[in-house]
Amino acid sequence: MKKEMLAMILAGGQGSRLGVFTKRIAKPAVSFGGKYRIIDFVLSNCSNSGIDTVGVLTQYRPLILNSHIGMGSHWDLDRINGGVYVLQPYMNEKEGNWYEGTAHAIHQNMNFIDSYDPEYVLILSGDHIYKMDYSKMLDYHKEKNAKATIAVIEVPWDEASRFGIMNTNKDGSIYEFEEKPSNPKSNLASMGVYIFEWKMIRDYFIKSEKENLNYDDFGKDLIPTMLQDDVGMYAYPYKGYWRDVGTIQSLWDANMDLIKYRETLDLQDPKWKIYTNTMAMPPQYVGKGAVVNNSLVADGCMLLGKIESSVLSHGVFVGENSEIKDSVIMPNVKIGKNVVIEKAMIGEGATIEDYAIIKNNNNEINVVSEYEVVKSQVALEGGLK
Amino acid sequence: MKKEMLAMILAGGQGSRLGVFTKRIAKPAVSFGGKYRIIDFVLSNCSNSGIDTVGVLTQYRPLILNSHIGMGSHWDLDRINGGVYVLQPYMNEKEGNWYEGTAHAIHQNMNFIDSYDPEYVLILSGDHIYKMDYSKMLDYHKEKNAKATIAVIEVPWDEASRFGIMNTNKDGSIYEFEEKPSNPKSNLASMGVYIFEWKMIRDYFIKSEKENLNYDDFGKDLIPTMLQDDVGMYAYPYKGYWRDVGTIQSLWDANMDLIKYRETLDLQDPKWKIYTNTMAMPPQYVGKGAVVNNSLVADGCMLLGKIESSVLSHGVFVGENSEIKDSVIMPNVKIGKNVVIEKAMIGEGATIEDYAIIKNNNNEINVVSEYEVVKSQVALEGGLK
Amino acid sequence: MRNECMGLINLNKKGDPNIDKLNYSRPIASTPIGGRYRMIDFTLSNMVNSGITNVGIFAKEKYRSLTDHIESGKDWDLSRKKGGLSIFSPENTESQNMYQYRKGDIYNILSNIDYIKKSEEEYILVAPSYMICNIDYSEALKYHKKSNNYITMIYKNIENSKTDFKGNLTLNLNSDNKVINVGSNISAFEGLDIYMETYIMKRTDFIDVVYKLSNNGDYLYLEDFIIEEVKNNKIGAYEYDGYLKCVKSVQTYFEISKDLLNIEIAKELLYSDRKIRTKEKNESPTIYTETADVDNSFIASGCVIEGTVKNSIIFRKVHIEKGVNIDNSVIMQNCIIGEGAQLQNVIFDKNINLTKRKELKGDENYPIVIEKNISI
Amino acid sequence: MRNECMGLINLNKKGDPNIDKLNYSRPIASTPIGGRYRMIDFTLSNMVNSGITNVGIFAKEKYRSLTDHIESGKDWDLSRKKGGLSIFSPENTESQNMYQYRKGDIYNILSNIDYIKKSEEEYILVAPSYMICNIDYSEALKYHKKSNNYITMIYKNIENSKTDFKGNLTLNLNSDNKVINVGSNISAFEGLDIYMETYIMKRTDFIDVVYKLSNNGDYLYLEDFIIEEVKNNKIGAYEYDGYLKCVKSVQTYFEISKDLLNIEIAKELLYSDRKIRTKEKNESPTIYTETADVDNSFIASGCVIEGTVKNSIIFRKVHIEKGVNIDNSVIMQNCIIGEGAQLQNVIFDKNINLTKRKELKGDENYPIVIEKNISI
Repeated sequence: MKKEMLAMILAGGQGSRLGVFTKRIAKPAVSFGGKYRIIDFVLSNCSNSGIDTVGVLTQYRPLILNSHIGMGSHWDLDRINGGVYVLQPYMNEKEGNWYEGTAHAIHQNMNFIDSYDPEYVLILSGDHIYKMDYSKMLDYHKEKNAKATIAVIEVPWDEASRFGIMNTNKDGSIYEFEEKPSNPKSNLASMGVYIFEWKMIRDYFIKSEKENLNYDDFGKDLIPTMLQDDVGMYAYPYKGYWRDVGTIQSLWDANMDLIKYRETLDLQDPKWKIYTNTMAMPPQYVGKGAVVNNSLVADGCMLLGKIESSVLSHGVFVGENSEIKDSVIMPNVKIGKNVVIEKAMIGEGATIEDYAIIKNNNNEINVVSEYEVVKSQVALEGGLK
Repeated sequence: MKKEMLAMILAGGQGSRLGVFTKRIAKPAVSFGGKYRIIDFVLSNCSNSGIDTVGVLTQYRPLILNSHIGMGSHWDLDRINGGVYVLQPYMNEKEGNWYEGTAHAIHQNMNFIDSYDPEYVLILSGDHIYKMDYSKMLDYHKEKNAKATIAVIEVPWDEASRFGIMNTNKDGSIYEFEEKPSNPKSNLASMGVYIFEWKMIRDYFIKSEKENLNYDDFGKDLIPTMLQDDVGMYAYPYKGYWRDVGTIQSLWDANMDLIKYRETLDLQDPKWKIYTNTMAMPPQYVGKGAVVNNSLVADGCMLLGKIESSVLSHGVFVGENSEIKDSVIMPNVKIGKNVVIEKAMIGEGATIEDYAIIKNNNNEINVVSEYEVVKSQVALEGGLK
Repeated sequence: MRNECMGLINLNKKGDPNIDKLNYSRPIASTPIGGRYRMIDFTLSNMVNSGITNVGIFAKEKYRSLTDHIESGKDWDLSRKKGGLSIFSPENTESQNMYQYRKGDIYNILSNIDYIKKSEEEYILVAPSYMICNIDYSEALKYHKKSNNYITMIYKNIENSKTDFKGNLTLNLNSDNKVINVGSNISAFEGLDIYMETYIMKRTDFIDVVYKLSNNGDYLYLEDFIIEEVKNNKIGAYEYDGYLKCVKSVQTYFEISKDLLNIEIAKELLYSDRKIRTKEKNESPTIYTETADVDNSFIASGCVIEGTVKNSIIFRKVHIEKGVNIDNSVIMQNCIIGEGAQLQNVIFDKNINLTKRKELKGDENYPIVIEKNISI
Repeated sequence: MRNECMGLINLNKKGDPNIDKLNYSRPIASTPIGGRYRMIDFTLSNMVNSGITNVGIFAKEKYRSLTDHIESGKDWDLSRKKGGLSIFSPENTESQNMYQYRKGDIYNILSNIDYIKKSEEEYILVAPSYMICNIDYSEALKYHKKSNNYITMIYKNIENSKTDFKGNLTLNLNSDNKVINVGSNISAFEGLDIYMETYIMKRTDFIDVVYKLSNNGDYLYLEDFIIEEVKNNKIGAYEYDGYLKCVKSVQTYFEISKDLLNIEIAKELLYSDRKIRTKEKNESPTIYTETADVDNSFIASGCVIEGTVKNSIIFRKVHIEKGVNIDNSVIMQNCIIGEGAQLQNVIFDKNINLTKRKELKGDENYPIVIEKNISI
């Protein structure tokens, strides 16, 4: 069944910079924004862009990611021809190969891609928060007659040296790619969103295999090689909200952004819905004497305390006289009475007992692991664990 | 979500004895009986027995198995709590482990099983053809107060030395297990269907891990150990049709069995349906001058030749004046005009050109690979490739 | 492991209850309740949570909202190859013209009796949509099997029956918990045993009854038959002792909405392990802005709360603008409450657009009901 | 990539066609055809195969068989969050009482106009269920967009129009393929352009027309409006040149059943890459025993064939016992044809149990139709 373009989402990494939150689950499956998991954003983008065939590449603790995605029906991706597939490493007649890098993971799934005989392949990261219409990027790719198109976003000049920077000609073609340049020539950072002509990239994989070139990574190996080969690579300028949530700090920041009503990412826009595998939960109950301000609260919460500038995920209980501020509370966390939580991220299913205090004085983010139990009166000082 | 019993289907092997039919796909995904894949029988047994949570363990070329099973809706296994999950090897924080054996595969998925907190675990093979109500076996297991129950079937005495034989006391308890004994004491062969108390087997896994015991295989390691430990192991006698289809010969035999109308395995019994992921195909067309006898024919066939004692899978085309006898034609095979096929198995999507002859004189099974093209007038002599 | 009881939700009962404007265009079964549910979600979820996987809904009319709500039954895990969920209505049947002159649930069931005949479960449990509770029917089934009753009727003993459950059927029981007679609650006595209009019997007996009654024409409604059958001493009763509300008027609807704000009742009904399931809508979490002031209220997802909400139930995707004061009210899905509005003791149906600075005030016992899809 | 056209299947047309006993309890749209399909599968699959992912079916009555057949639309890949499949009927609507005195498709559409209004596609394609063909509507849509027609009507030029398509509407076209007038095929001329009762227009124009017509009361049926509108010279036509059959009588039903046995027609209609999808039933493959003798026939799955079948169409799960002779017939789902029976020129509806050694013979042009669920 021929497809014009299919999407491959790189969701493989453990995401060790997310520390305690990725002990049990892969980074793209980490809870976000009250009721979502990080990968919901790219999956919803695919669905909203009219892409109906998606491969999700993963090899690290895939159980939760697998059951979250299911057949993709929540993203309208359960389709007779196409749909969403979680692609893990497998054995062939000779051997089994773990994914050695972003490009290697795609390479290992050549058969899957070939079975749809696509013109184009869209490569995405599973851990970015943004809304983007990939069909418009494809239009641009076709208009430029490009072989490769990389989405770029303008970052502040003083931060540019933290990104992969694309240096472009006037027509948008890329003449140079610099990874974290100390003296950036441009402020166009790669978003890790690529459209390739499938035939071209397929030839690179076959060459890599034959000649043992180990084109395992897009950023380090393949893109520099393509630039050298002058295949025709263009930068597609994207404007809008975009965040990489690969660290504790950036995950907290992006959660806090959502609180700002309609200023950053509008989760309520009916034209670009963010879909997820919804849990069946009762409505949220705000109790007598409770206070909730400046916050995002999901279904199934029972709030008897004071909540300020926080994100509360589904199934959270907050006891009387507890105060929560500037924090991200992940699903099904139970918080007792008279608890104080400030600038913290509390992992799924954790229990915070009565009178516990989670705060510190050096403005770092306090972290509590999934299913951790924080005892009464025990203050976690010192921030990041 | 607590479950009384969940099923784990071992579908891992390449099944190298099935030769050309498992180049692209795992053994349990091989086409069978006109419209099924081998694994449909155990999956349907689970569904018909009221089991709603099933893990399918695989690591060899899982793509077709994965897309065949999907969310399990075809087997009524797409459930809010439970359902069917394909479980491939994955990486944890330290390393990735391929499955080293039947027990090791279960061991690697302890987290999955624990999440349902079951009393019992049912272990099944993905490559057996039979109909069995596992809920009755569980009743027996409970009645006997067993820790482990193994389903056994009486085999002819002269074939007993080809099987794993259970020697039992009068009360059904097993006192000895002999793998392919030269002088069998009983003709009760293990069907590879086990019910274990989960807590017990879990303890064995933990012990194996701690003490480096490598309990990797049920037949070789775990069952002998349990017998030695005298845990309470019983044989559950099963009567009825049962076939292991692990070789070319047995796969052909089992297909031929289906032709015998209601004598072996009744595929039309509404009380024990065999479900599959049905392909949307038109009805079969039997053309002018065509002859079809003693055969099983699936949807989407267009038959203009002569068919005798054969199984024709969906989407097969047979041209005029062609003669097919004693053969299994897998899905979407195109057979031209004036072809002769006798005692053959033709793999999915193969093309047999006009005037080709596939037969031999030594009564062996002729085999044509998936997607192979057999040229005109070329006779494949010599049977098994 | 395999199932022994099927469920039948009867929406075609005698004396159709009615919640005023809320039931102009929908049956009571699909009336929104509790912030994100429809009435029928309770009976439906109770059945599923009790292990019933084959449920037939016998509807009457205006059931478009019902089919929209339930779809394939997937959200209740009832989208199945075997059993699952089926909706029948007098109009939507193959033999629609055959019994057109006969009203009553018996003929509706008769028209679709094949469905019940081809089911394989041994027992059938029949329940209405407006008895709101979180009950484990499997306990009642166990009791029924042990008791050898022909029919087991489920009831609850009500302490304040002078004020609650007015007009409901009551059971007159002997010391064996056999039903001696059925009466009505005329608000004269306390402590009555209120019949929950829910009963269990053998599936084959049920089919026999439907055949016999439709052939004889003695009764048009099943309940009438049971009430008479009581005399034959084969009917027993099972006592339920959890929270129960019979919602069939504006007053009872308003009462249960207040009951839900009692955290103990909410925990029993909605936060139990026996989850009440409903159609999933995938709304975003609710946003509380700086000016939000919410107290003792249920708020569904997808809302934006900028104003003050007390003692109220707010459904999905409601926008409560700045300066709004809402007290003791129920605001259904998709309403927009404009800046500065003052609302007390009101029930707003779906899609109401209240412009700025409006004031509406009902009485605690007679709330104002506003019908859906209007602008004020 | 995203879709620009929605589909509307209109089952509420003027002059309801009728296939005798086959339509006693089902609309023509859900009449079984071709061994495993229902009539509507063709239009529905054509829409899906043309990239349409938002389809509304506007039904009339007796549509239980239709909802059973279509369920969530999953088998046509139309079970979607956005768009997908919706079934509307005059009875099954929230505002059922509002237009009850008005017959005609316009009021049925008006009652559910919100569905069309909230759709986002630019165009709407309207088609009936009984024009059987395998057509790529996207080509017609391309033509419509290029031509700037207000409405584009789809037609086919019929060589033998004296004998085929009797009574169908014909288009009178000018050299630009604009429609000058609409007439009827009175079987007097060959080579007429037969209107396929399928047209494309802008969705917003369609809504305007529905509003205007229901307000003015000029017409009750959309088709009447279009026929009049032709005079304004804004309507063009698109020519389809594949196989077409208008199935609306026993004769045409029997004719298409014979047509399907023409391998070229079967390949075009059923074995094309543009697959005709239907509800999947998961039957086993069909068993042909030693005594089976089948020639020039379509056989669905789940059958057991022990007898002789020639020039016939056999649906799913039919058992043809030994010594049976079937010629030139259509046998629908679940029939049992007892030993030694002789059948010629018959159409058997579902679930007929024919006991041993019966003989039934119709004429080639007037086949005998036997209604479903009976024993002979």
